[in-house]
Amino acid sequence: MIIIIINNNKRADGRDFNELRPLKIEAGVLERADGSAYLELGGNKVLVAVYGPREFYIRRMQRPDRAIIRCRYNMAPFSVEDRKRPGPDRRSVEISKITSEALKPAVFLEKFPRSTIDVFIEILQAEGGTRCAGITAASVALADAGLPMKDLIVSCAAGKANGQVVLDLSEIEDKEGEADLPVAIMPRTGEITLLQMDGHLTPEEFEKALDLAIEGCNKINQKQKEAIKKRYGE
Amino acid sequence: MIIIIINNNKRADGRDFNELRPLKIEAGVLERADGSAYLELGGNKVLVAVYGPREFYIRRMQRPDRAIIRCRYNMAPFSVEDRKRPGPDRRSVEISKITSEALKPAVFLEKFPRSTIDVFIEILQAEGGTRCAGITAASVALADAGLPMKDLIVSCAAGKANGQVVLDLSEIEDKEGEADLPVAIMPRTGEITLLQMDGHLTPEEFEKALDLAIEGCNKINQKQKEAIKKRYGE
Amino acid sequence: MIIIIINNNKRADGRDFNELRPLKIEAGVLERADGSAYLELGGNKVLVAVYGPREFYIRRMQRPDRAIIRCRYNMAPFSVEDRKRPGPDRRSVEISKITSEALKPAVFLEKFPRSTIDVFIEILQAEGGTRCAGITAASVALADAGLPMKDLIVSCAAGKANGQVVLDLSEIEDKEGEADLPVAIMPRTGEITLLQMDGHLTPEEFEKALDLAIEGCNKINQKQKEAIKKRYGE
Amino acid sequence: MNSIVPEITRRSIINLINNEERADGRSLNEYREISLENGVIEKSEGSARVKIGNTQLLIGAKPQIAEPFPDTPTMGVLMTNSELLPMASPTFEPGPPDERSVELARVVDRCIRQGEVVDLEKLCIIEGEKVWMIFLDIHVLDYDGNLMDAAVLGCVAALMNAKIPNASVVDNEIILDQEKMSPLPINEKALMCTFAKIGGKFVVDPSLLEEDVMDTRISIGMREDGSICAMQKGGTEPITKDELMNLINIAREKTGELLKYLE
Amino acid sequence: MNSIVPEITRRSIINLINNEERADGRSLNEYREISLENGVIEKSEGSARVKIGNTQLLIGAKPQIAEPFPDTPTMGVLMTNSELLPMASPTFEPGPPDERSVELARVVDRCIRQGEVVDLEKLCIIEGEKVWMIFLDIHVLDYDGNLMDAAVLGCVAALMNAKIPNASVVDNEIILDQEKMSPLPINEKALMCTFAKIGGKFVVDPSLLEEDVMDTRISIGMREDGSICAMQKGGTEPITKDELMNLINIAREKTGELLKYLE
Amino acid sequence: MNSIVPEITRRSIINLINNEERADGRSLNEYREISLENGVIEKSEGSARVKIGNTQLLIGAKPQIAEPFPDTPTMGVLMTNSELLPMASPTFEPGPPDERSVELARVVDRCIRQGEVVDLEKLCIIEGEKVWMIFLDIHVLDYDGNLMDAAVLGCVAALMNAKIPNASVVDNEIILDQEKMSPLPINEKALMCTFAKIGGKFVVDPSLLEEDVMDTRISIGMREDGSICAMQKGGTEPITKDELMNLINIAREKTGELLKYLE
Repeated sequence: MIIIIINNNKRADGRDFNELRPLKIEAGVLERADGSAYLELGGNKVLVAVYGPREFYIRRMQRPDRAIIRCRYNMAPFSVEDRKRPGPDRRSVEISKITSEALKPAVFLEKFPRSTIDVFIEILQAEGGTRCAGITAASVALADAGLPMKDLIVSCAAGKANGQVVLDLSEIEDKEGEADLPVAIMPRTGEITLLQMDGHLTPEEFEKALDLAIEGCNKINQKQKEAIKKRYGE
Repeated sequence: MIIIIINNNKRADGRDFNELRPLKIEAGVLERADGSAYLELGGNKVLVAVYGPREFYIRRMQRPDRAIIRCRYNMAPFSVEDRKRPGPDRRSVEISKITSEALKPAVFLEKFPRSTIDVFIEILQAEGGTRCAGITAASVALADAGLPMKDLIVSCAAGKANGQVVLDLSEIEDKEGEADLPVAIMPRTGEITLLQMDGHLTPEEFEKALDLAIEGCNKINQKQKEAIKKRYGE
Repeated sequence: MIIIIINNNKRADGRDFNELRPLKIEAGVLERADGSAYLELGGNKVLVAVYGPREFYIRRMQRPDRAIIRCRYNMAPFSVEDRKRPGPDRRSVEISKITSEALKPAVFLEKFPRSTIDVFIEILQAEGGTRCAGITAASVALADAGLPMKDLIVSCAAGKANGQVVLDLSEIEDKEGEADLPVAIMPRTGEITLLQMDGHLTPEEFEKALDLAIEGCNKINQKQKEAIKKRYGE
Repeated sequence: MNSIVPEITRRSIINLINNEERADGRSLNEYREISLENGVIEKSEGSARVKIGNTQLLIGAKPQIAEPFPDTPTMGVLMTNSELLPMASPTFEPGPPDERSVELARVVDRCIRQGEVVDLEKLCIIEGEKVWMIFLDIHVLDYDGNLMDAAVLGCVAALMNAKIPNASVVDNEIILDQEKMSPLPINEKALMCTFAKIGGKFVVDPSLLEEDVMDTRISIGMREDGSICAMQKGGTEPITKDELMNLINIAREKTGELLKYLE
Repeated sequence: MNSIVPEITRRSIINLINNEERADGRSLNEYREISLENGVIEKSEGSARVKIGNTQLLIGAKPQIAEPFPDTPTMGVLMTNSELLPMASPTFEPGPPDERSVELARVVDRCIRQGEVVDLEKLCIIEGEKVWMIFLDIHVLDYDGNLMDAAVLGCVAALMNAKIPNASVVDNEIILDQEKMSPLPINEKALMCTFAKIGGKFVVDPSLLEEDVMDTRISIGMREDGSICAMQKGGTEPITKDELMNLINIAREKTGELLKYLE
Repeated sequence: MNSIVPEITRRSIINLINNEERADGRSLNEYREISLENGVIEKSEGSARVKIGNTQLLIGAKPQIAEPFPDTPTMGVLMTNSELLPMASPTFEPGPPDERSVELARVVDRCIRQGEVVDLEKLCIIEGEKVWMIFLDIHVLDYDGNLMDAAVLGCVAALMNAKIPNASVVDNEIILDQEKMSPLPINEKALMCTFAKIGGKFVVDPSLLEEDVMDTRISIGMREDGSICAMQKGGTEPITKDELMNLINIAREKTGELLKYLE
């Protein structure tokens, strides 16, 4: 009987329902970019470069009173089991859009009128949860670029798998699970800057998952701060 | 013997050789567009929106002494038996070109230097004769947009099917017939602004078909005027 | 025994190891272009048009102190055994790039700041060695356009086939041979402006092939000069 | 992207909403007038025209025989595509789908797929080889805000009125009987309710003018039983958890209202 | 698009034509010098080089084995493609075919298809499965007006000199015998005659300068017997029925002249 | 393309090199620090990360079953692709590969193919029908010059550490045994050495700053035995034969040094 209970609570990879996969964040890993970060979360390997603020030569899209943030989320052809054809697809176009919206509230964009801040997110290896990993790393890269920021956006997913609400879905939980809820927050205020849901949850399960995701975000935020501290000293 | 004669003169859908399919035209059917029109001709359902005159931001293509007319003829993916892939193909590129040339003589373009008038023709359902239907509806939409016009361009096809010269080919007559002759005219002068021919006709048959098409245009022109009257009152 | 020696030295098409295929060059063959040339080398048929110096409307790519040379190498769909799909592929993009680099040293670009010189190379029939044929003809077309030139760039390949270092590989020698070495030179100084190698050569074989290619270039250069003389008289 | 609204208009919209009023006279949680016509395109196996206020969409549902995805060999396939036609707004341009169009199609697709509207298992013809693929084409004709809710409503309606020919397999060949048309196997109904946050308050079913001044957008997809099947935040301002949980309650009520149009 | 011609040049061209004269000395109904060379590209199964005045085109006809269209299972396929090479004119740009290029290819295709130049039924190899597909590639090398007539003439010539290998079917496999080459099954000849309306009068075979100032363009495709197989109006000014019927008579005579180049 | 370097920087780089010195303290024939890590992407059957100075590339080698080319029915296929990611340099832009990216991929491909690094004959599964196709994807992460040498080194390393499943053929069906993974059949090693000509002298392994001011570039691909398998000149200034023969000697020595990283 005891064994069954353990089976119910522990997950296929042995994690507790509220346990993150192993996480590693490093700031300032590239030379050419103005800011950069590298992140590993379980088998996910994500590299982010930030360029800017720089001049935006498409005049029609300049904003006279602030900078714009453009994100490009891209999966390397070798990042997944079956080689991915290079170039954007509909999934990466959507993720690029919501990533840029999730990051905007954190940066004092009004300090850089008419400019652009370009965020390039490369998924070098994908194992479930790459969009959250990309946002978390992008935020560190923005800080590494020396941009004035209100807070470090941090992102994490919760979801439902095998009937249980769990944190930070693995690749298999993502594929075979009942629901996925990627969230990004500004940790200082707890406000939500990214929210998507895909699956099937009752409102109660939804609230539980949301709380779990926010808890996960807060844990990851510690690692973000450490990475920045390590790069720039105390 | 009488039956045979009837068979020769009536068509598969029961129409006389010089009979149009049921026709309905309505002006002013969209909110955002500057002008619009909806047309049904048999099973054809066509919606047209006009925007402009508006500024043309591709400076290289502006005309210093007049407006240009740009047309985009587009078939909805669900408009035909087998789903059509979205986006322009060679057929729609050609139709867009000749449609814009057919409409130009009717508008006082010299009143709007450096601007563009954009005509968007959506084929919601196609049943033979969509290019003519599009031109007829576009002309009503141009009038609905309040553009100063010399005349209402009107378009209709004639052709040859089952050895007989007939008006307004149905889908099956278009596909299996011997010739198709889409024509557009300026009804006040009878001058021709669109002319294409695809098939096989002697010069005598051609003349007969041309006369029939012009006769059809004149009938349709009445419906165009009614639609505009209905929209704006007497 | 004598037969064997002949077999070793003569090639499948009967040429000596240092013998070019029949060559014909004509300058000034097109009306619209500012300069043009037609070249046949064996079964290769190449037409080149030059436009310019003309204004370069992409301001971002203008050079304030000189003209740029843009080349477009293109194979006609009917130029090869199996029809080639129209439009650029990776091979033609690379050849266009190195062709433009090979031609640049010959033209006094600094005389035409902010302009572009466009070189369009059409391969009407391909039989091995089209990139060299294109450069040789392009140079004549540049001269025909009246552009001030330091020298006539001339191009020729050598290579290794059937174990032998030979000049001007035929289509079959190119496909089945051991190495291909396309070279372009400025004949007055003997300096090399194009150099590629694809295959397998010892440094000694490489030197032998390079000498042979340069010898071939010098022969072809005579024909270039004759073509220009014929066009403009002495 | 969206037009830039003069500051004075912006202010006036926000002031109204702060007084629980809206420019078109609606209350904060009120939809505009909705109309839904089914089967408007006879050549399309399923179709619907939806209007929410002046927003107008036409949706076609077309089946096609195709191969299943390798990881779901016994399931039919749903393909959702959207075109923001240049006819519908001066800000839409011809060309391949931009990010707004892609987001619309993908969110609608998730809502319908996760809402389990169609029983995809019943669309298998030969396991691992041939299944029905249903194309949902969202044709945006007139754009006055809130495309998401209109698109989901229209897509579900088009699926509900679609008829596919009977497919039988004889000697591994598929025979389609155009005489025997059956409705698609409909499982559930799912609908979407979208909110805009403007000046600190949320309004349901934002008009274009409201979208132009909104700080953030939340779309919530729900099944008939009030369970959640999709959610998407848009816009560049954050929201709080309390706000979100409150919106879920309102969405439950509102999707209940929308359901009536499907009867 | 076309270059903008100075008003003074425009005036002078119109004045000449009003006096029944043309800038290059031709009469109104006179073609420029025409030359046609066959088989100029040995690697192409059929080919032709056409010059009308300074306009120069190269056409290749290449057969390929392909599937027939589902609605014509016993007919071969004709595919006509054109490239307005940037080499041919300072106004042509590299890139995918623009509307002028698409119109040229489609009008030529209709003229040859409806002229029944090739007996497509004879290009069937296995009914419903394999047929010959003939690619006609129109390569525009030098552009001095009237591409339509030159393209149709060159395409018909390339089809007439094309040779395809004998295809036999053994055990449902196609065997091509490159030793036994046969000409394409040529049925009819079709040609096109193009007019430009300038200052109220029509001229045949417009040069580029004339095209630049013309109000409208009419191209008429005819078979040997004077029946009409294609027609296309271009340009932005209208024409009358009487003008048109008159042009058909002239086209009959002119296509008769063009026919001689095909002998 | 490359950034435009201020004249004063240009002068100073040239002056240094004229004195046999370089901005980063290297001698003319000295590579920057090189690091090579194998198997860094577990999901990719082969992978390597290369750094030459601050230039950083990630290469993945992924096998896939495909059809052979018709003219080489018993040979596997190598496909080399490169992406100059906008992450790697402010001068790289998103979008389809530009001419620099195409040249990189094609030169690397030729060097590896002609260097006979992989025994492609051993990658045949069913003659004329199925072979292994190996995709080499060059992902440029950080660009500080000399992509060619880094890419060839990384590609050879990724091929050397790649493992493919055992493929057997039963009843004309291919069975892949993911339990039995074997290394690729490696035949030879090939490496590339690149020189930049600056102010009349040649330097090996140019940095980005050196590339920005160089007149010409020569890349030489060599096998272990010092035979040449690829060569590519870039840049717009000519070189002489004597210079070239001298560079071949230096390349022999330098590729010998690079070889050690593959052990």
